[in-house]
Amino acid sequence: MANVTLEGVRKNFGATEVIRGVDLTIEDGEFVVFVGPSGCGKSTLLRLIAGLEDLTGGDVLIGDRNVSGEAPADRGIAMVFQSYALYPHMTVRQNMGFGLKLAKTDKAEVDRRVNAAAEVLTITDLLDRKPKQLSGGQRQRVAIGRAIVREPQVFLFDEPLSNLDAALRVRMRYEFARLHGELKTTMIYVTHDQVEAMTLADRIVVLSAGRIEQVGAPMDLYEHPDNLFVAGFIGSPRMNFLTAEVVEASAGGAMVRTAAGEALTVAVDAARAKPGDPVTLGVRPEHLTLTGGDNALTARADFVETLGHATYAYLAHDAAADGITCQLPGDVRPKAGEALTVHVPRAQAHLFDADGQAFQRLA
Amino acid sequence: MANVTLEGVRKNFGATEVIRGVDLTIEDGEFVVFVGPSGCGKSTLLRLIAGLEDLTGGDVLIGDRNVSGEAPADRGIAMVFQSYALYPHMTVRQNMGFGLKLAKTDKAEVDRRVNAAAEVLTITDLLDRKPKQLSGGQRQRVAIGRAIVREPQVFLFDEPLSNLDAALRVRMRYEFARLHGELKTTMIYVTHDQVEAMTLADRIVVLSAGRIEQVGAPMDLYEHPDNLFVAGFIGSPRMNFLTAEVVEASAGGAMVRTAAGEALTVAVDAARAKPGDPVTLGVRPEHLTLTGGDNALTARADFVETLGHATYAYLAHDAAADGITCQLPGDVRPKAGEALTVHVPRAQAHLFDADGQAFQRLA
Amino acid sequence: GPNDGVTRLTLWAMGNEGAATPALLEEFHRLNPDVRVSVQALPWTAAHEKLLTAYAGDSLPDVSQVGNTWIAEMTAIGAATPVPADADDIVAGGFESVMETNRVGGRMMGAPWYVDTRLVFYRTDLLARAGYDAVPQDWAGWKRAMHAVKRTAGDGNYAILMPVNEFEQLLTFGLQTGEPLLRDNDSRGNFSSPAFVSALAFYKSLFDEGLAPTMSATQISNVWDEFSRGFFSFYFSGPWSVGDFRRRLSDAMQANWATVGVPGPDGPGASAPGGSSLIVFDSSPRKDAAWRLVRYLSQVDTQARFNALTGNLPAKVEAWAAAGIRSDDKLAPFEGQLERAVPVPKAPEWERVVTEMQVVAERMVRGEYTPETAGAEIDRRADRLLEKRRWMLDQGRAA
Amino acid sequence: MSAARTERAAWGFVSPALAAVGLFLVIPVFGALLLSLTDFDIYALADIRNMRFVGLDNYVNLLGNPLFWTAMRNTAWFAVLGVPATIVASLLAAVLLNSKMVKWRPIWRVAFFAPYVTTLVATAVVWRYLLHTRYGVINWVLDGFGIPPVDWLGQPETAIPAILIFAVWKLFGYSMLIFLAVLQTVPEELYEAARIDGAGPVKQFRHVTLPAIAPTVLLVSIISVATFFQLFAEPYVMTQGGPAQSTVTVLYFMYEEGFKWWNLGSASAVAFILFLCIFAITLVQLWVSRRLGSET
Amino acid sequence: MKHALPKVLLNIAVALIGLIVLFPLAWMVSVSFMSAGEAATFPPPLLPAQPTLEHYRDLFANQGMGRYLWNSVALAGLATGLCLLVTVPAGYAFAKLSFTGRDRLFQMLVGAWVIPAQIGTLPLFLMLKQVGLVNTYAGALVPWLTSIFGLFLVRQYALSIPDEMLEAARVDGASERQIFTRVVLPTLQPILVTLALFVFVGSWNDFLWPLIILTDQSNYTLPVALATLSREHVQDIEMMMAGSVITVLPVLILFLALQRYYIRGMLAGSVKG
Ligand SMILES: Nc1ncnc2c1ncn2[C@@H]1O[C@H](COP(=O)(O)OP(=O)(O)OP(=O)(O)O)[C@@H](O)[C@H]1O
Ligand SMILES: Nc1ncnc2c1ncn2[C@@H]1O[C@H](COP(=O)(O)OP(=O)(O)OP(=O)(O)O)[C@@H](O)[C@H]1O
Ligand SMILES: [Mg+2]
Ligand SMILES: [Mg+2]
Repeated sequence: MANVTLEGVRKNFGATEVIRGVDLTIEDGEFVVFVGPSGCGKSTLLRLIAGLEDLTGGDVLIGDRNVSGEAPADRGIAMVFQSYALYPHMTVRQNMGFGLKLAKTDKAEVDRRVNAAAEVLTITDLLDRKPKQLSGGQRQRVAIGRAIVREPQVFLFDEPLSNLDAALRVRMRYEFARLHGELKTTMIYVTHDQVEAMTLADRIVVLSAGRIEQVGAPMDLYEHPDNLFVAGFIGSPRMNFLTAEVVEASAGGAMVRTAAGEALTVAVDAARAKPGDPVTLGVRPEHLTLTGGDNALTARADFVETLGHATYAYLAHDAAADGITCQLPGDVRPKAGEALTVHVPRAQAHLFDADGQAFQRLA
Repeated sequence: MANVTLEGVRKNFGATEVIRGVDLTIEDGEFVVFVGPSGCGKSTLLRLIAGLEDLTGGDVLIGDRNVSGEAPADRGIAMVFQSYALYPHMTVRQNMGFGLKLAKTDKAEVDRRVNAAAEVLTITDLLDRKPKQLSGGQRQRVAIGRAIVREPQVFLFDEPLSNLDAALRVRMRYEFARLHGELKTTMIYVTHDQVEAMTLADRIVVLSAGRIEQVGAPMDLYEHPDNLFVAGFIGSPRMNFLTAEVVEASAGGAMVRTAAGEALTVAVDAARAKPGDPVTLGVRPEHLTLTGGDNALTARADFVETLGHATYAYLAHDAAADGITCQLPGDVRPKAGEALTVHVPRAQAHLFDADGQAFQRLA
Repeated sequence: GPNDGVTRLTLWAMGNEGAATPALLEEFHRLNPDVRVSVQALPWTAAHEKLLTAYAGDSLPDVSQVGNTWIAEMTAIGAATPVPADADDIVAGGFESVMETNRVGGRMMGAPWYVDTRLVFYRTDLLARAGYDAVPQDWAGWKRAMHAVKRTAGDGNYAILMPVNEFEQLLTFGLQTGEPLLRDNDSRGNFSSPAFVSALAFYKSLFDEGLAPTMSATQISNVWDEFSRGFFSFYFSGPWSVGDFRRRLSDAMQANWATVGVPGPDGPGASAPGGSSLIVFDSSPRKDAAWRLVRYLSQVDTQARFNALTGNLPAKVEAWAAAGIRSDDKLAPFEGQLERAVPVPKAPEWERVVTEMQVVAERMVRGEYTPETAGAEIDRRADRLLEKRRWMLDQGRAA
Repeated sequence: MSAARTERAAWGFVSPALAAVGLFLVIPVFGALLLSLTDFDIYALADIRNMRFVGLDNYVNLLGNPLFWTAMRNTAWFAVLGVPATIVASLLAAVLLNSKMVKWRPIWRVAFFAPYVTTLVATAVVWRYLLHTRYGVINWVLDGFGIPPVDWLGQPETAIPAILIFAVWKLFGYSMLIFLAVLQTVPEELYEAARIDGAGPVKQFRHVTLPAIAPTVLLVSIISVATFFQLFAEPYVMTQGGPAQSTVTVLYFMYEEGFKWWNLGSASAVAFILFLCIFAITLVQLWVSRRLGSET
Repeated sequence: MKHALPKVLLNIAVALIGLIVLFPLAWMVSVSFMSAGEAATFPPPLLPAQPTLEHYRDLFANQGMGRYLWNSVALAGLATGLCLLVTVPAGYAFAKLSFTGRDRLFQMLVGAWVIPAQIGTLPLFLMLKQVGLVNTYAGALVPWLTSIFGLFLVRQYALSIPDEMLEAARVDGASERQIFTRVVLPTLQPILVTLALFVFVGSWNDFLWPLIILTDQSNYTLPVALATLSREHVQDIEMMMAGSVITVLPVLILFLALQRYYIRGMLAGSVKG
C-alpha cells in the first residue's frame, strides 16, 4: 500500500502530445477513477504509472519512491486489463502464479498466495481450468486474482468491466467495491462508464485532451462541476444547456434572459458577472418538473417516451441547440406536440461564463 | 394496407420446434412489436410472415388472403433487415428501384416512386451514392426507402436499429414513429430493446419459446402483466420478486407473508386464492420508497449507487433470491450496510400464483 | 568406416549399364579388396546435364561412363584426365573410328568401354509380304521398300519409326554424305551444304510421304510391343535393342526380325560411331584406383562378360570373338557398320549443336521449314553457339 | 528503458531471418543481374578468365533467339487459356459447394482441393498416362462419345491444352477456396432481400453473387497469371518441352539454358525478363488490391 | 419438398466434379497394383485383375526408393524445423515489438516477396558451390530459410495477440525472451502447425531446386527421383504409378489429417500463390 504522485507528467507519441502535464496525488488506500472522453489519455496515464510506456517528461512516485526509470515488474504495481489478458494456454492457477514463478518465489509460497486470492474471489474450484472454460465474469475474477497474488502496493485497472454484459457489470461493480473494502489497497481505475465512476470512486479525475479538468468526490462533481466540460460529462441524461445573457448579477444570485427571451433566476454567486455578459445556463433533465409555476420555460414536446418507470420528453427550444430533455415521473405522460411549461428550480440550476467556468452555486 | 392474421402457425427446424402454434390478428394500420428473449422465435415468426421460411403448420393471411404458399415477392410485404442488406454495387436509386425493375414496372413510375420515397426520408441528395459511401443511419433510411417504394400492405422490420449507436438509435426511433404516422401502413417490428418496444408499439407481442405470452398496449403490459414472465421481462430495472404465502385473500385484496416473515397487503382480486397458497409478490424498483411507514419490508443495503439523478440501493432479503433493487430519488443517499425500511405501495404491487399467473390488480 | 584402408570409388553409369555393372564388379572387388566401387545409375536423357551440373557443383564421381561424343567437351572444361602414358594397354585394340572420338589434342582422354552405332532393325516377315527378301542398300531403293511395306501394313501402321526428338537418324543421314558437318576448325556450321540439305530432304520425305509417324519417343509406350504389332517395320537403333528384342518379343516373333547396315545415298552408308567410354575425372583424388577400375573394365574377358550381361558390343575387337558375337546373325552386321563409321565433330558445343539441329529438323518435319531454310537455320543457330569457341580459338585457349 | 529493452530483443528475433533473406535472396538477385551482363558459361566455370562482360548482349541475343520467343509465346498461351479455364472451373465448383442444398460440403471441399497439395511431378506422371494416345483413359472416354483418339502430348496443337487440363485439375481447388471464402461473406440477408424484390435464382446470381465476387475474380486471375508464368515441372516431366518445343515455357527455357547448357549469363537474362514480367503482374495486382481496399 | 429437383441435380453435379477430380488419384492407386503391362491395353482396365505388390517391392529393392523416401522425409523435416526457427521469432517481432526501422524493413520484405525465387537460383548455385554446399542437404534447405511467406503468416497471426497479454507478462516480470517462449509461442500454436504443414508439404513437393542442387543420386528426393525414373521407365506404367503413390501418399495423408490448418494458411497466403 502506498500513495502515488504524478509530477508534471507528460507523454508524446511522436509529434502528438497525449498527456500535457498532469500533477496529481493519490492517497494511500484511495480508490481513484479516471474518466474522460475516448482518446483523452486515460489509458496512457495509467500505463505511464505502470511503466508500460516511457515518460516524456515529469516523474512518477509510488510510496514516495521515484519509479520513473524502473521496469513494470519492479514498481510494486499490479494491473488488470480490459481484455483480462489471461494466458490462454495456462490454467487459472498457472496464470495467477506466473509472475511469482518468474520471480523465483518458493513454490509453497506461490500456492499459498494463489489459494488465498482464489478464496477471496471465490474461484477456488476453477483453479485447474483454462481461461477458455470460464465465463466472462469468472475470467475477470481470475485477472483480478492474478493482480492480488502479487501483493502490490497499487492496483491499476483499465476498463476492467467493459467486456461484460450489463447484468454482470452491475455484479462485478459490487465485487470491486467489496474488494477495495477488504484489501484497502490504493486503486486506480479507468472507465468510460459514468455509473462505475460514480459508484466506485472515492475521487474522480476528469480528463480531457491530456489535461485534468477537475478532481473531486463523485457527488461534488455532479453538484458542483467546475466548468461546462465536467457539467456535460458527468450525469446522464446529459445536462441541458441554454444560451443566455446576464440581466442582473450579484453574489446572491443572477437573473439571465435566454435566447428565447425567458427570464430565469439562478442561485449562484455571480459577483464577477455583469449585465450583458453571455452565459450558459445549465439544468439537469431530472431537475426539470412540470409543476412549480415560476422560473419556467415553455417549449413544445417533439417526442415523448413513456418507459413506465419514467417518461422522457424531448423539447424543442430556441435557446438550446440540442433541444431540452426532461425526465418526468413514470405516471406523467404528456403527448408529443403538446406545449409544456417546464419549471427550472433556482437552486439546482448551473451558470457558466463565456469561458465555460462555473459560477459557484449557493446550494 | 391490410390486416395480418396468423392461424395456428408452427415451424420446426428439423426436430426442434421453434414456433409452437401462434394465433394473432394484427389490425390494418397497426404498429405491432414482437419482443422476447433471444432465440424465442421473433425473427422466425417475421420470416414466416414474409415467406422467407416455409410454414410447418397453420396459415398466414394478409388482407384476408391466404398467402401461405406464395413467394415473398407476391405477398405485398416489404422487409427491412438488421444489416440493411443493401446491394453494395448499386446506387441508392438502383437499390430502391430494383424490385420494381424486376416487376417490369414502367421506368417513369419507378422514378416517381423512388423520388417520392427519398423525399419522405430526406435522402434525395444521396440517390446517386453507393451504400459504402453512406453512414449507418443513412443506410438504414435507404433500406426503409427500398421497402416504401414497393408500396407494401405490410412493413416487416427485424431489429432495424440494432446496428446503430445509442444516439442514432434514439433519432431513428423517432423517425419510425413519424413514418408510421405518415404512411399509416401496418407495421410489424422485431426488437429486443425494451425502450423501442415501449415507445413505438401500438401493441406489443411478448414471445417466449415459440409461444405468445401476452399481447397488449405497452402501458398495459407494464401495469398489468399477465404472468411472471411478462412482469419480469417488461420494465427496467427488473421487477423485484419475493416468495410469499397467502394469509388472507378476497376479491378486494390479499394479505401475504413473505418468506422472511413480513406481512404485506396487495390490492389485487385474489378471490381464487386461499390461505396457505404459495405466491410470488412483485414490486417494481421505482415504486419502492423509504417513506410511507406501513406495508414495509426491512432489509440491509448491500451496496448503494448514487448516480446523481437517482440512487439505486441493492438490498439483501431472505424472500428475494436475487435481492431487492430500489430506485430512490437522487438526493436520497443511504449508506451501504444500513438497514432500511422499504415501503411497498399496496396499489402498485403485483401478485402471482404458483403457476406464475397474475391476480388482477385493482388499481 | 572411412579409415579402414579401403578406397571408395564412385562410378556413374547410364541406363542399362547402371543396372548391369554391379554384377561385373564382383570379380573386381575380389581381385582388389582395397577398393570398393559404388555404382550410381543415371537416365540417359538426363546424363549430360547431370555431368555438367556435377562438374559445376564440384560433385563429380571418380569415374564415369560418358557418351564418347562428350569427351571433347569434358576435356575442354578440364574435367577429364588423359589416359596415363604408362597405361596405353587400356585402350589398345579398339575400332579406329571409336578411338578417334576419344582422342582430343592427340591424347586419349577416355577408354572406350563399349561401342555402338545405329543400324536398321526390321521385320523380315512384313518385308517379305511386301515383296522384298532383303533391304535395299541405297536411299531410293530403301524408300521404295518402305512404300511397299506401308501399303501392306494396314491402316494406322507405318514403315519406319524415327522419333522426332532423336537426332541420331538425321545425323546418320548427314554423315553419310561425306561432307563435314562443321567447318573452319569446327567453329562454324556447315549444314547448308547441298550434301546436308539432301540428307534433310530425304529425312523429311519419309514423314511427308507417310512412311514415318510424327511422334516423339515419349509417346511410344514400348517399342517392342509396337514392333511386334507391326506399327512399324524399320527401326533405327543400336545393339542394346538386340537384347531388348530378344527378351521382350514373343518366341514366335523371334524368327521375324533381323538387322542390317544403314542404307546410304548410293550403297551401304556410314553412321556415327557411338558407344561409351570411361573417363577418370581430374577432380578425383583416387586416380590410381580409378584407372585400375578402368583397366579391369577394359579387359577383353570383362568386356566379353559385359556383352553377355548387357548385349553391349565390346570396344576391343578381340573381345568380339571371345563373346561369340560374330556368330550372332543379329549382331554381326554391327561390325561392318562400325567399320564404315565416321566420327562426329569434336567441338565441345557439338552436343548442343546437334540438339538444335534436331529442333529445327522436327519443325521442318512439321512443315515450318523447307530443307534449304532448315539447313540455313541450323547454321545460324550453330554459329551462335560456336561464337564463344571462335573467341576462345582467337585467344588460343581452345584446341 | 522499456523501449530500449524491446528494441534489443526485437533485433535478436529478426536478425536471423533478415540475414537469411539478405544472403540467400537479395544478394543472389543482384548476382543474377550482374551475371546477366556476362557470358558466364561452362568455360568460365572452369576458368574465370573465360568470362567476358558483354553488356546487354545476352538480352539482345535473346530477343533474336526464336526459342526464347517460342517460350514466351507458349507461356502466354498457357496464361491466356489457363486463366479463364481455372476461373470458370473454380467458380463453378465454389458456387456449387456454397449451396446449402449440397450434402457433405466439407468433404467435397477437401476433395476438390486435394490435387493442389499433391506432388506435381507424381501427378504429372499420372496424367501423362491418362493422356496417352492409345491406352489413355481420356481417349477411352472420348471414344465412348465417338471421338477419335487425340494424340494429346504428341502434337504441338494439343500439347498445351493437354498440359492445361492437368494444370487446371491441379490448381483449380485453390482458387475455389478463395471464391468460397468470399461467397461466404455474402450475407444471407442479401439473397433474402432479393427474393422479396422478386429475383429468381439466376437474377440472384447475376445481381448478388456476381457483383460480390467480381473483385475476387480479378484477384484470382492475377494470381493465376503469375502461376502460369512459372510453369516448369509440367513440361519437364510430361513432354520435355516438346513436341516441336511447343511446351517450352520461359522457366523451362531458363532451366535448359542454365542447368543443361550452363550458359549462366544468358539464363540469368531470361530469369530477369521473367522477373520483369511477374513484377509487372504483381504491380498490377497490388494496384488492383489497393484500389479495392480504398473503396471499402 | 418443392426444392427436391434442383437439390438432386446439384448433388449430381458436385459428385460428377468429384469423380473427375478424384479419378486420376484413384486410377494411380489402382494401376500401381496391376501386374506389369496390364495397363497398356485398350480399353484401359480400371481395376487390377490380380492385385500385386511387385512394383512396390521392385521400387524399394532395386530402384532405391527407400533412400529417396528417407531423403524426402529428412529434408522436409529439416526444412520445416529451420523455417520455423527463423521465421517465427521474426514474424512475432514484426507484429508486436517496436524497433527502429521496423516499418521500412517490413516494406522491404514485402518488396522482396515480389521477387520470384527462380531468379536467384543461378547465382545461389554458384554461391553454394563456393562454400561446397552443392549436393548437400544444407544446400537443399537454403531456400526454406528465406520464407518471407512464413514470416508474414506468423506476423499476421501474431497481430491478433492482444498487446495487453504481453504487457501483463511484462508486469509479471518476464524478460522479452521469456515472453516469447512462454507466452507467445503457446499462443501461436495453431499457426505454427499451419506453417509447419505448409513448409513440409511445400518442401516435399519442391522440384526445381532439388533437381539442380542435389546432383548425386543418393541424395535425390522423391520428386526428382520419380522424374528421373519416369524418363527411364516410360514403358513401365504400373511401376511409375507405384512410384507416384509413394510420392503423393505421405503429403496427401498429412493434408487430409490437418486440412483445416492447411486451408487456413492457403487463404492467408492468397495474396501470393
Ligand atoms: N502507441 C501509440 N502511438 C501513437 N498514439 C497513441 C498510442 N497510444 C495511444 N495513442 C494516442 O493517444 C491518445 C490517448 O490514447 P489513450 O489510449 O490513452 O486514450 P483513452 O483515454 O484510454 O481512450 P479510450 O477511452 O478510447 O480507451 C489517443 O489519441 C491515441 O490515439
Ligand atoms: N435455419 C435454422 N435452422 C435451425 N434452427 C434455426 C434456424 N433459424 C433459427 N433457428 C433456431 O430457432 C430458434 C429461434 O430463432 P430466431 O432467430 O427466430 O430467434 P430470435 O427470437 O429472432 O432471436 P434473436 O433475438 O437472438 O434474434 C433459435 O433457437 C434458433 O437457433
Ligand atoms: Mg483506454
Ligand atoms: Mg432475431
